[in-house]
Amino acid sequence: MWLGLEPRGQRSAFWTYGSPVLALLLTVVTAAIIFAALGQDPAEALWTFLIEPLTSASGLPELFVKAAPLILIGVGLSIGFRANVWNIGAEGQFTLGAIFGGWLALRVGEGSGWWIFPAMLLLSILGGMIWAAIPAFLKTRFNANEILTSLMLTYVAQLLLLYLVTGPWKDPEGYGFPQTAMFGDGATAPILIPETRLHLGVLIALAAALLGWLILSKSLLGFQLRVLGSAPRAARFAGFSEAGLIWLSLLLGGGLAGLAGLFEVAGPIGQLTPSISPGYGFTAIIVAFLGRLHPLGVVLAGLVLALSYLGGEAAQIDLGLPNAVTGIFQGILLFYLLGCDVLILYRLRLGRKQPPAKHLREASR
Amino acid sequence: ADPLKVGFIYVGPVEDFGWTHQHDLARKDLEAELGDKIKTTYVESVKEGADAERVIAELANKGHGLIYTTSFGFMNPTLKVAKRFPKVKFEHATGYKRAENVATYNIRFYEGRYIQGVIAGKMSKSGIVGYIGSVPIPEVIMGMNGFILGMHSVNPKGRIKAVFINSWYDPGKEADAAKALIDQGADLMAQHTDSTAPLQVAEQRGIQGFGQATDMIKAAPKAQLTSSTDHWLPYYIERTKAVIDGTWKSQDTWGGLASGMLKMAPYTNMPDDVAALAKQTEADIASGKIVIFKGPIKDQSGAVKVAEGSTLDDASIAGMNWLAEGVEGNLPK
Amino acid sequence: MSPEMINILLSIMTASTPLLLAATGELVAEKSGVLNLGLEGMMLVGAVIGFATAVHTGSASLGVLAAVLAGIAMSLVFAFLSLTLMANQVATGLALTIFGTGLSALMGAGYVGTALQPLPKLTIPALSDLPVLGPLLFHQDALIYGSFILLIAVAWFLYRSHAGLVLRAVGDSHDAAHAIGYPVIAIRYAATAFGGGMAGLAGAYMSLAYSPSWSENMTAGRGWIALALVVFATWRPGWLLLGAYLFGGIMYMSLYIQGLGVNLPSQFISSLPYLATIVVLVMISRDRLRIRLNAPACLGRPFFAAG
Amino acid sequence: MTDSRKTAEAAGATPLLQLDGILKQFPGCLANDHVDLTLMPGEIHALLGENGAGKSTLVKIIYGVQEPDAGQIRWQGATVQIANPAQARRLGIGMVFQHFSLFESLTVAENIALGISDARQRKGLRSRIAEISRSYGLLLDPDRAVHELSVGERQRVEIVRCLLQEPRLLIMDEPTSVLTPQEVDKLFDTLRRLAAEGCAILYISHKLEEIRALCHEATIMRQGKVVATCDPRHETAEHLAELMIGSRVSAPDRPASSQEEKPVMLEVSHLSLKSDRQFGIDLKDISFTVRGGEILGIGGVAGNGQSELMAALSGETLVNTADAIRINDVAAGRLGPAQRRLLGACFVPEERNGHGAVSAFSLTDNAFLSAFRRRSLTRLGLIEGEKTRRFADDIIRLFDVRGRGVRAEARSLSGGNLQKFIVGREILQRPDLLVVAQPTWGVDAGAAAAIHQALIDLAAQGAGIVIISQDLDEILLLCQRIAVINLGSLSAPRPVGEVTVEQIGLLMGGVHGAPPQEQIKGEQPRVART
Ligand SMILES: Nc1ncnc2c1ncn2[C@@H]1O[C@H](COP(=O)(O)OP(=O)(O)OP(=O)(O)O)[C@@H](O)[C@H]1O
Ligand SMILES: Nc1ncnc2c1ncn2[C@@H]1O[C@H](COP(=O)(O)OP(=O)(O)OP(=O)(O)O)[C@@H](O)[C@H]1O
Ligand SMILES: [Mg+2]
Ligand SMILES: [Mg+2]
Repeated sequence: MWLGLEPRGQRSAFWTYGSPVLALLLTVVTAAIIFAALGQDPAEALWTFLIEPLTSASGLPELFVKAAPLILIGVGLSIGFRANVWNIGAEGQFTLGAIFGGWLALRVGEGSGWWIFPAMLLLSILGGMIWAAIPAFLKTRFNANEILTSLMLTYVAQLLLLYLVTGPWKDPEGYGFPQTAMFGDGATAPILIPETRLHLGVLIALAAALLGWLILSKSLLGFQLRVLGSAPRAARFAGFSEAGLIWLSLLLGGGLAGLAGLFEVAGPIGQLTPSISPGYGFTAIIVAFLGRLHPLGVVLAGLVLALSYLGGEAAQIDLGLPNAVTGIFQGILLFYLLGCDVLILYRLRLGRKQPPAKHLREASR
Repeated sequence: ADPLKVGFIYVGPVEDFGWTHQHDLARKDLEAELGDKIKTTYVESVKEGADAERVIAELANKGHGLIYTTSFGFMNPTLKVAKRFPKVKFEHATGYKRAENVATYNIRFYEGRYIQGVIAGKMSKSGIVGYIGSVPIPEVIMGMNGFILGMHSVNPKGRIKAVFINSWYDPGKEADAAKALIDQGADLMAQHTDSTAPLQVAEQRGIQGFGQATDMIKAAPKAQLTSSTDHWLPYYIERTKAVIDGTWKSQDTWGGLASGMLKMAPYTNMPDDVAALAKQTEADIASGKIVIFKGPIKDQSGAVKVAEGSTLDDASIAGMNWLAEGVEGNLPK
Repeated sequence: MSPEMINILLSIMTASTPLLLAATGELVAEKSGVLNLGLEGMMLVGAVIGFATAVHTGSASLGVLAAVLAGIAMSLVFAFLSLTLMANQVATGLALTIFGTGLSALMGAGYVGTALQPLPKLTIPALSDLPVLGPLLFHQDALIYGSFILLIAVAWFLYRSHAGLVLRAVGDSHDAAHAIGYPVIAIRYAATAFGGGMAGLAGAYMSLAYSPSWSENMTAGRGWIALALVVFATWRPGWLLLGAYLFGGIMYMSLYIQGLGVNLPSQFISSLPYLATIVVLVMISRDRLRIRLNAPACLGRPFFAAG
Repeated sequence: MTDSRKTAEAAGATPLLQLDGILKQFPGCLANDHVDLTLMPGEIHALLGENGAGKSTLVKIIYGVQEPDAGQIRWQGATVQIANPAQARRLGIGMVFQHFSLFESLTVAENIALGISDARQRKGLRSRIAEISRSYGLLLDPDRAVHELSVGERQRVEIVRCLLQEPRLLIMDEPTSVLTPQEVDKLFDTLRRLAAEGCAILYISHKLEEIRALCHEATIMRQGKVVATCDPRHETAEHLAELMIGSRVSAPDRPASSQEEKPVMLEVSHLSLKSDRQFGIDLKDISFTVRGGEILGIGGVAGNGQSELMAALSGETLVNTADAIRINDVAAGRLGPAQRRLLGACFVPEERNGHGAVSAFSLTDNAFLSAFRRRSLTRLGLIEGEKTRRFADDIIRLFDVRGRGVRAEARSLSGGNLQKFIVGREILQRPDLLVVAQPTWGVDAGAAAAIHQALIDLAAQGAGIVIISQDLDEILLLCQRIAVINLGSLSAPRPVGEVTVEQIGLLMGGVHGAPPQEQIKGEQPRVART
């Protein structure tokens, strides 16, 4: 046995925070090795991948624009995951949020009114919630596994969006192309810093993380969710409603994903098209775990992941590296994180297990 | 002078062996052609959506003077970035919105479809062609209509069974769709999706079919009759040179067989008379002798869409949202 | 039976086989208490490695072998993290899928568009020429036969052999199994590796037989459907066969009815397999008792051997 | 030294098993501290000690489940390394675990097959199971799934599994805590017969009277060390207890049973409930009342509906008729646990980790878990951190919970300390009604005494208490009245003074206890020995 583990009996405070740092370091080292294997200078490649994207004027705002949907969805998911509710259909809920909010934007067209955008926000939350309510209903009522139902619904949502933009919602002036008209000014997310794409959704994502942290760590509700996740029987004993918490987790996750969807279509995209998400709903799962299911951690994780995308593009432009490097980077980071987490509850013991030492045996006489 | 930096944004991986692959081939040839006058860069697998704008802007930021954005979904992002970088020239493939510094270009794929239809009309015994469509959009629809018009020109009873798989690239689904169509009596296979799966199924089942975007003869040496192939190079050379010369102007280019942007792969696996007819059709389209969307054309319901004696203008073709008589399939309403 | 019917059945068999292969492997892993959600990732890596090997060696059999080994290698990564380091199995499985998708895309970049001859059909002289039964039963590629043989072998192993009994025992109570001296972790490693090998095989089926080519993400969600199948079958091999053919049938028929010209938007018909998965899942899951009776009690739970 | 051992050693017989300086270190605790032990063939040897003394650890080392850090094991005079249970079984060691090592979804025959490493021995297993169970009167149906069996039957499976291996040493870790008195008698018969056939038995129990009745020799452990060996037949139970604990244990002050009628705190009438658990027991027409100041004991063998009853009382499962359960004169059958707490009821479930407490949470969080309503530890939906910490601290102080303070995670506490914490948490909520399941299960004498005293004090302050326990001694010690639950039916509660242990035993045995002797036909074949 070359690797021994010894239970600590208690969470290690140091490794609770140390493990993601270690995971990140190991990932960087591994990435350097991969870069070298691909024939690049590791130092230069790492610089291009991790630092260079931030150096341009629009770098930081773009980082936040990319991270915002990941954070919004990730916060919702991490709250659910804490309660052992495995919603992996956020991508579909994101799509429904965009569809619901987009509906109003298309209805009002160029019309204006202060209420339009807030109403779109509410509608998008509703849309995401409705899509998440299906797995919630199927789980609480029929015991159907939410991992599979929510995932299947993602495919359905994408087809629904495709139907709408190629059919009834197609832009009448768009030469039959699969997209809706551009949203009017009244239905577009406000920009925070002129000349950038930094939109209101970024602020709301950060606020959601803060609120999520407050809920999870300070509120009765968050306590209930954590108990349900750690010990479902204890939750029942304490009188917490399991079905209610499952509903809540899914609705919360769905609502935030829906909101994220709206901010994409009413923000950077400005219309409904068949491809409104580069897989945010799935990437947010990594973000949630990378952020240790802690809403504030999710913010950091969202930024790290966003950086990996920007870095991947920079690596293509400057170094001609293939795009798949990004996915591998993310997978490895998650592996290391999951692996390093063992240190929180266990101590590492290296080397072969010693047979009882002679002097100990002597002493036992 | 410094070489002109030319950027390419691709929607798929460069090795998709379809759409993106053809663009990237042209990019490489362009670099070879113009030598040290230019330097090219590309970003692959850029998702249509919020990412596109960032990547296009990033290329503009990094000093690219000419940027080709090669997917329809990049249209609005291209225009947005173009507004912020008035000095940079943008070329957007398949779109319809232009600006001072944004030009558009596309290929008349339907011309090739018409030739395929003519061949199908001669070769199909059952008179039923299986047609695998990706997404029900004008580009795919005009291809189907072009195909059936060509087919009817030699076999008025010919039919197309159309299936939309709602994806541009899903070999498993494409294979299943091909099988389903063959099981329903189709004895020729046409496709507007990018994988070789339908042709491979055709080869296995002992029928024939047409390739898409590239010459797929290697995947189906016995099955492929021909393939409409995309050739972006002539256009890229012309437009890149124009930027270097300072003569670049925004315009819309829709090139077909005549311009050399669309070419037919060799006519194989067919009797000589069919091949000759195909060649003749090809020449007639290029010379303008054959006008494809010329009335009378009826849609599925029998309503006249193009009256006797009139022809469709480019705008109507570009926005085509009806299926012609003889096409069995459904469009979302 | 008309020739059309036979062709339809043949097409359904092809569509069902990757599902059956992957689900058979996952069944064994889950019976030992390991929930590996990384099927999709393992299938993809299997598909690309199998394809590349077949291209370079010119031998489909070597391709299949390489795919199985690749699946095993991927599953061992999962096993190390979730069994040795006790990481959350759900998260690790998801990570495996993400990683496998990226890795296969990177490795496969050079092979997109390369074409390969499909796996040869095994024809059995005389028998293959029988009407109806001949083409259905005796004129298929080797992996279709293989999927049946493997399923029967797995059923026999689980319910007739002592080793299978031990594997089920480990899934039922790892603590008890440990107490009477069975190496829980080693057994789970083996079961996970088998699941990985089968996923690799399913991937090879996709890239060598189903549509002999490689393209990014070519399994297109089949790994997830295979996972759903195991729940659908409530962990019983016979039902797994039924489920795989049911789902393969739905996937194929959703395209078939479009060809018939049914007056429904294609997107609605395309969503049928997913909706059917949900409906079937609901019908099965309602019977909590049967799920609990057949589900391995320790499914997804980490095990630490003290002492 | 005992007579048998004297003769054996005088006869120069080699001991069957000799432990020499066994040492086992766990993080933070020395479980076995140079333990020596000698076992002769045919000897029934007791291993005594309070919770955590290291008994289970020691026998797991003998059975190869755990590896000693130091020390030597000699088997029939030869030094051996017992690397795993399979090897132990090859030597002829069989073990019945404290927590059964059975597989619920598998059949009896499959379970037994799993305990036999040698493929040849698995041949003709069914007939051998039948033979063994006939000859020892341990009736079993090899085709039934284990989850359908009663606890007594499950133990039979474990014992038959051992006997099939023809053991020379049988280890039993607390085998009787789950058996009816009649089943205990039956088990002792079997053990005595085995001993007579030359099999040595290492027997762990907390029940001193049993040990005095059964064992020839006793080794007493405290904090990992052997502190004494003696012949238990010649010692009083009080002395054995003193050896175990190191000091005298005083029985709690018995509650004064007052004659005046206090208000009814809990009234259960005609409570029937279909179990929603897989192999649960349905509750059948259960009725009883508990008045303030009274402690009612509900005895019975585990698995007869205790957990279902507990769940019905706590509100974790709701009953159909609201009136079937009245708490403080309010119909509560349809109310959940939270509302029942507000009516004045508190609960201590049997399982500590994962039910009564969340093992990964700190004691502060665990204090909050069930007490936040009655102690109003929230404001505007937020947790009042400081107030909760003070409450947790109170519990720790008043109930002598030893650990690393309020920030310690529940899993880091020993079982007894966590139990004290949970009981304390519920008692400090000043309930009018407390329902406790297994208040001292697996808890050592010192902690048990403290918990008992706390319960009696609570009753004295006017609360009604229901204790659901398998430990008859505990019920007899604390309760004024006792009822017995069997297969989901509850006997009428009777004053403790008016029933004999035999009567209670009969009630507990009920239908599915030990099978009647008459069914076992034929002469009793000897177990062949090599
Ligand atoms: N992935 C996880 N799964 C389960 N529990 C976790 C996980 N990550 C953290 N925890 C634990 O859950 C408990 C509550 O976490 P919470 O985030 O509220 O507190 P925290 O990490 O101390 O942060 P803060 O006090 O700043 O809010 C802590 O013990 C934390 O360590
Ligand atoms: N795997 C383990 N890791 C860490 N500590 C352990 C482990 N197993 C036992 N211990 C500790 O070792 C000590 C001895 O435990 P053991 O189970 O042998 O006691 P015991 O005498 O059998 O008690 P009981 O009467 O409660 O069964 C206890 O303090 C226990 O907490
Ligand atoms: Mg906190
Ligand atoms: Mg013990």
